[in-house]
Amino acid sequence: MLDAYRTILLARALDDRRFLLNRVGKLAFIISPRGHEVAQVAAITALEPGRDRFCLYYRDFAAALACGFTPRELMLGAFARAGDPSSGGRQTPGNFGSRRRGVVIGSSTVGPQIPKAAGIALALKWRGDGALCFVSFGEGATSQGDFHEGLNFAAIHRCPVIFFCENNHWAISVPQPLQVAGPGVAERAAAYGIPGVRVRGDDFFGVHAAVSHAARRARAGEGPTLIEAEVVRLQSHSTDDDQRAYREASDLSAEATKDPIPRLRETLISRGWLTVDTDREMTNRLTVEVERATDEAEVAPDPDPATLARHVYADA
Amino acid sequence: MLDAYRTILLARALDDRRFLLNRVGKLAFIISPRGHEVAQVAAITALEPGRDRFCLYYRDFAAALACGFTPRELMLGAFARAGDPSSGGRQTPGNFGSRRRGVVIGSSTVGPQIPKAAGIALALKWRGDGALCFVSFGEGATSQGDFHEGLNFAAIHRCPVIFFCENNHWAISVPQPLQVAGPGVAERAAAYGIPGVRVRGDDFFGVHAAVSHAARRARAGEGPTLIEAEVVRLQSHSTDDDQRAYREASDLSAEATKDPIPRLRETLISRGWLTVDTDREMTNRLTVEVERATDEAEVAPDPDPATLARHVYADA
Amino acid sequence: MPERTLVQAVRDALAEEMERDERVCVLGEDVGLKGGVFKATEGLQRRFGAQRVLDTPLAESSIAAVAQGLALEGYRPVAEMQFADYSFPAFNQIVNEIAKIRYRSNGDFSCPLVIRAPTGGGVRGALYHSQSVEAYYCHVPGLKVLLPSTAADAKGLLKAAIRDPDPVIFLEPKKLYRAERGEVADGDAALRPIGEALVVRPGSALTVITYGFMRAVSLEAAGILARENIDVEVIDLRTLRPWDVEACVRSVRQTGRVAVVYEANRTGGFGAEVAAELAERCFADLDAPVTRIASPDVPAMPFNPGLEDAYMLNPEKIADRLGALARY
Amino acid sequence: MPERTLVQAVRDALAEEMERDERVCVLGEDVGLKGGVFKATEGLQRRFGAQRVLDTPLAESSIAAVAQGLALEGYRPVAEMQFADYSFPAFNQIVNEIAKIRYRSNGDFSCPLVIRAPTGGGVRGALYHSQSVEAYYCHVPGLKVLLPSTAADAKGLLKAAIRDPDPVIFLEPKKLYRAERGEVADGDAALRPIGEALVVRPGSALTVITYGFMRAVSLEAAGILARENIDVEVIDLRTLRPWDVEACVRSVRQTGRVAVVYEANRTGGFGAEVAAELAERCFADLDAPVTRIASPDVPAMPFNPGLEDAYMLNPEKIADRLGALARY
Ligand SMILES: Cc1ncc(C[n+]2csc(CCOP(=O)(O)OP(=O)(O)O)c2C)c(N)n1
Ligand SMILES: Cc1ncc(C[n+]2csc(CCOP(=O)(O)OP(=O)(O)O)c2C)c(N)n1
Ligand SMILES: [Mg+2]
Ligand SMILES: [Mg+2]
Repeated sequence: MLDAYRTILLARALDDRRFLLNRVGKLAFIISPRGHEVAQVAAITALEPGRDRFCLYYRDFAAALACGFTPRELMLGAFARAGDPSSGGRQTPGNFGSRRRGVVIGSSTVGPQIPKAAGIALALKWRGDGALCFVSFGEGATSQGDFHEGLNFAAIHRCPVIFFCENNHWAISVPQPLQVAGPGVAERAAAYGIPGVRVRGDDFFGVHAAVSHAARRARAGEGPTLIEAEVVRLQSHSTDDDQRAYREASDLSAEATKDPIPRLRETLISRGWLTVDTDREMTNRLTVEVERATDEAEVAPDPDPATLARHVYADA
Repeated sequence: MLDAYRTILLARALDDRRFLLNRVGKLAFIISPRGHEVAQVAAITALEPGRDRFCLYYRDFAAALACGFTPRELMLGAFARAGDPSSGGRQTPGNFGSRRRGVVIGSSTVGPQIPKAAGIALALKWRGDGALCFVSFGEGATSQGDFHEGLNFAAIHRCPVIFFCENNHWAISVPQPLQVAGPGVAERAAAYGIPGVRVRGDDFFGVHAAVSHAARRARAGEGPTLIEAEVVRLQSHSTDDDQRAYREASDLSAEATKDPIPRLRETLISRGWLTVDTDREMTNRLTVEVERATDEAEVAPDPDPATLARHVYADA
Repeated sequence: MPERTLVQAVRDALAEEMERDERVCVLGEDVGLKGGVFKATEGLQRRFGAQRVLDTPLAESSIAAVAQGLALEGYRPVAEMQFADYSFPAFNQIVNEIAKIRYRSNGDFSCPLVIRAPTGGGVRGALYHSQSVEAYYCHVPGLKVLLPSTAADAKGLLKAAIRDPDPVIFLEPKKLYRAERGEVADGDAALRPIGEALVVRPGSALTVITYGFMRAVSLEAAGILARENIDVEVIDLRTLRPWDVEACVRSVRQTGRVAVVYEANRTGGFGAEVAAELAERCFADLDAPVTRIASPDVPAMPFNPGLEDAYMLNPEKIADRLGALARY
Repeated sequence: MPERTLVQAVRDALAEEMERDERVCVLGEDVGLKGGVFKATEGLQRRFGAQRVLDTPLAESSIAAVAQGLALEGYRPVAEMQFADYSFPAFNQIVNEIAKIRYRSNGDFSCPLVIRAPTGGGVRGALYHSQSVEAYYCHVPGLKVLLPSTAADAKGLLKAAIRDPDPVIFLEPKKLYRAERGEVADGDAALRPIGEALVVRPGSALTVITYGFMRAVSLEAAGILARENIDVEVIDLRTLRPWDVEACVRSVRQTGRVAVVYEANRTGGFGAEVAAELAERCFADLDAPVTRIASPDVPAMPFNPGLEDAYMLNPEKIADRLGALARY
């Protein structure tokens, strides 16, 4: 459990550092997981990195850490260095990929990973070794036809896949009422005859339980589950966006108080799993780790321009 | 009511004639409404041709008659003559279109008319004169992403549209269990917070009532309704298909007994709205009408090849 | 006349046309209060309301389909695809439905709408915010494809596109949104005809035919060659479908040398059409091979600046090739 | 060697590869008991079971996406799009996802799969069962595009495509499914290399470069010209991306005259790429303009036979143009 908490703090610390680097002009572009971290790490820690497959989306910075990406690797991605394990600096940071870790590289395109995950899960079902595919996306992605096609296919073939929607109620500037018709995302599961669950994204144990249950079903051959984790987007959509342009100041300040990390910290302390001191220690150690990761990434080499045309096709 | 019954008989008579013409090599390609006629005509007669919009699909031969297409016009389409009001012989028969009748021309592509109908209905809502848009499709079309995108959009904006699914349980050779995950098409409405209704497609009054109710809601600004009419496909998918290749003989012979027209005839007679004699008279008059329509279409001129490049863009 | 950036000119065109014709409306992702990710629709929702400036769900196929439905009912929708790279989910609606409805209905129906999309690279947008997609749409009978590269052309052609009776794909070089500025007329005086290329730099040694961001880059290349007394004529197509063959032929007849410069991937790019047509039409006048100068056949712009630079054409790369052509 | 029609050869290739490699599977609409609308997969489900020959829902985007997922997990899926016209709902999956995954992952992932689709017209399929779509896919780095026109090439190239490490768009001229027949080898002897064009008729007066259904039509046209003692060389590209530039250059260097004959709409068709490249590469050898002979810029084949004939190229139309080229 403390490992998970540590991962969450690490994600936050790295994100804070990214914003500092962005402000001094060292990082071009950031999509922040701020507000999603608890839900992301709770979900991944309920699964088996190494065994399962993960189709993450661009906001899954904390999920990537939970899948095994190191701070250094994520910083290499942030700086678009040659050592970026996802794409060698070719994609914008946030498109996480690592074959050996079972993290299937995404594109910046919203939606296509959903039916793709159904196909991956079909293969896992055929192989029959109990592995599953986890695919995450925002509520905006549920509007794409690919969301429907993916759930329909996975439900028909009882594919071992977990559809994990991180609903922060905003798709850049578009609020849920203009995005998702009907009561919510979880309710869409019934249309396909699969279970749909809505959980509070700031409730680590609730998310962990929901994903664990979905995983048991998937591994037992009972098919897909749709999980909607309600989270908050504590930052603008990305560093290219300023949400004050389209959100009420009151709404923003109200949401600012909903940071899930303090809540988790209190729970852990109240349950006696964490003390204020161990927490401080942890934070300090993380700061050092973040320092090192940043320093290493900053001086790491850029990709060789001569490699531009490589990997369009298999090497001859 | 007898008008509707007459339209149904007319559709059947014309279809029978098309098959005769096909067998003697005079018609290249037919998609038969056989088994769908009662549901189609019941739906259209609950609406207001001339006022409403209709996005029909290729199997809506009887619906087209109910929308005001004449037997002669449909035969001109079957023969791909210049006088075909839908496309002047450019499209395969079944893509019905007539601007003045509010019948929006379809393409052979399965699905795209669904979100298109949402857009048409949005315009009708803006205009605010109480007109609505009716869009029909098979259950196979519900698998397309466009189905989802269309329902989501229409539900968000409470567009006055009726989504009418003619579920004959087969998409060419693919049966419903491999096509539609979950309990059925009607249940998908709940995902969007709109009403979903399943009706027996051989129950004229049931379909008529369901569509009338949906129309009242639409005109009252209460938004879209999804209706699933369960019908039988008494013919192969098209004259290019032979369903004996993929359906059990027993299943086919069982379904052959489910022709909705005799059932409707008995109801009308039992209710005293029709006598055996008037029925026979009607049939005889229709045979003459079909004769005339066929003869006229057969000798009608083909489109002038010189018009090939016309209407790619607006005439200069 | 007021000075405007290209993106301001786009916004002005939308505002003027919405003012002029109440059938004109705008729809797309984030076009409302946010005003679009490039601010092309900024302020329009406050001015014209949330109906005429509609924030759609994140679903491009339905954006195109809804725009088509509105057009069929007599509205004049301008749909925005947030990036040209994201027009592909709408490809079926655009190519099979929108482009063909007039033809398949034998003229009974028409679909006057505009689909706007920021196109091209050089903004560190990486693979999915940098693609040049014009070739896909230029192959589609029934569509018109515009790709302006100045503020005045952007405004004039967008206004013309909105008034056009047929569907128009309107591609905006995002690299120029703020970089490109110039004087732009108001109202109908700003209108530009669809289908007319423009000689943006007269010259006698060779002809460069280009469009979009490559116009500015080609002009710089021409400047470099001018120092070697190689006098380059530069033509900006502005409209890609239907493109102005005659204007190009006229120029090539005089210079006898032509290079087609485009930012898209070389193979199968729209420049291939231009090169093929001119090679056929100007055969007798050519003193050197029709030359294509384009981006490599790599999926799209990588994010890393060094890789992005290696991918992009620049004045030096173009000048080298043009010099060789002039000396051929 | 057994005589097979083109569609039988496709079926044989699938069966042999499924026999040889259990990772190979087939998915698509109606590919199961029905065996596909053209019978290309007939009997395969009975033979290999409903898992390896999977009837999918009517949703092309998910067909492409599921195939990609299977490929990422080590399977070798062959997905069928029932008609090439209906590959457009899958355009985003094909162009943004499948084609780019190797590049964007810097080689960490790859996506070996085949997407088969019947293409082209002349079968009274009308607007939505007749389109020639190759140009859209030939512009996409990361894809390979094959378009065979004989039974032997169909089998040999499909087997090669299934074994290829990269995604392949495999277009089958439906007009030739039954019309085209010939001797076809069994097993690996049938394999054909991707990327090699073939001189199917040697000649000295001029070179015709073509592919698909137009191969047969061009050969007939060549026959007509032979009577006028005009000796036409005909090259069948067979692979469009990567296409065999060298073989074409070699021929044009000898004949000095070249026509590119393709069934797709003229503007922006793949033939433009071929014409542009050869005009550039063979400039010094050309005695006449590189000529394109293609279908008109009309959305697609109308249903009415008279209109369809007016649309389609035929031996006479082609012979006329070739005669003029020879006399240039
Ligand atoms: C197909 C496509 N259309 C548009 C975009 C631009 N875009 C990137 S993120 C985004 C909003 C996504 O919102 P949501 O799915 O709710 O995820 P969140 O960012 O809120 O976590 C949009 C519109 C895109 N990347 N892909
Ligand atoms: C996008 C697309 N994919 C495939 C097809 C080929 N096709 C035509 S009809 C059909 C089956 C449609 O079944 P359904 O929607 O249930 O309607 P029905 O024919 O049963 O009335 C298919 C696969 C098509 N026309 N369009
Ligand atoms: Mg969101
Ligand atoms: Mg059906």
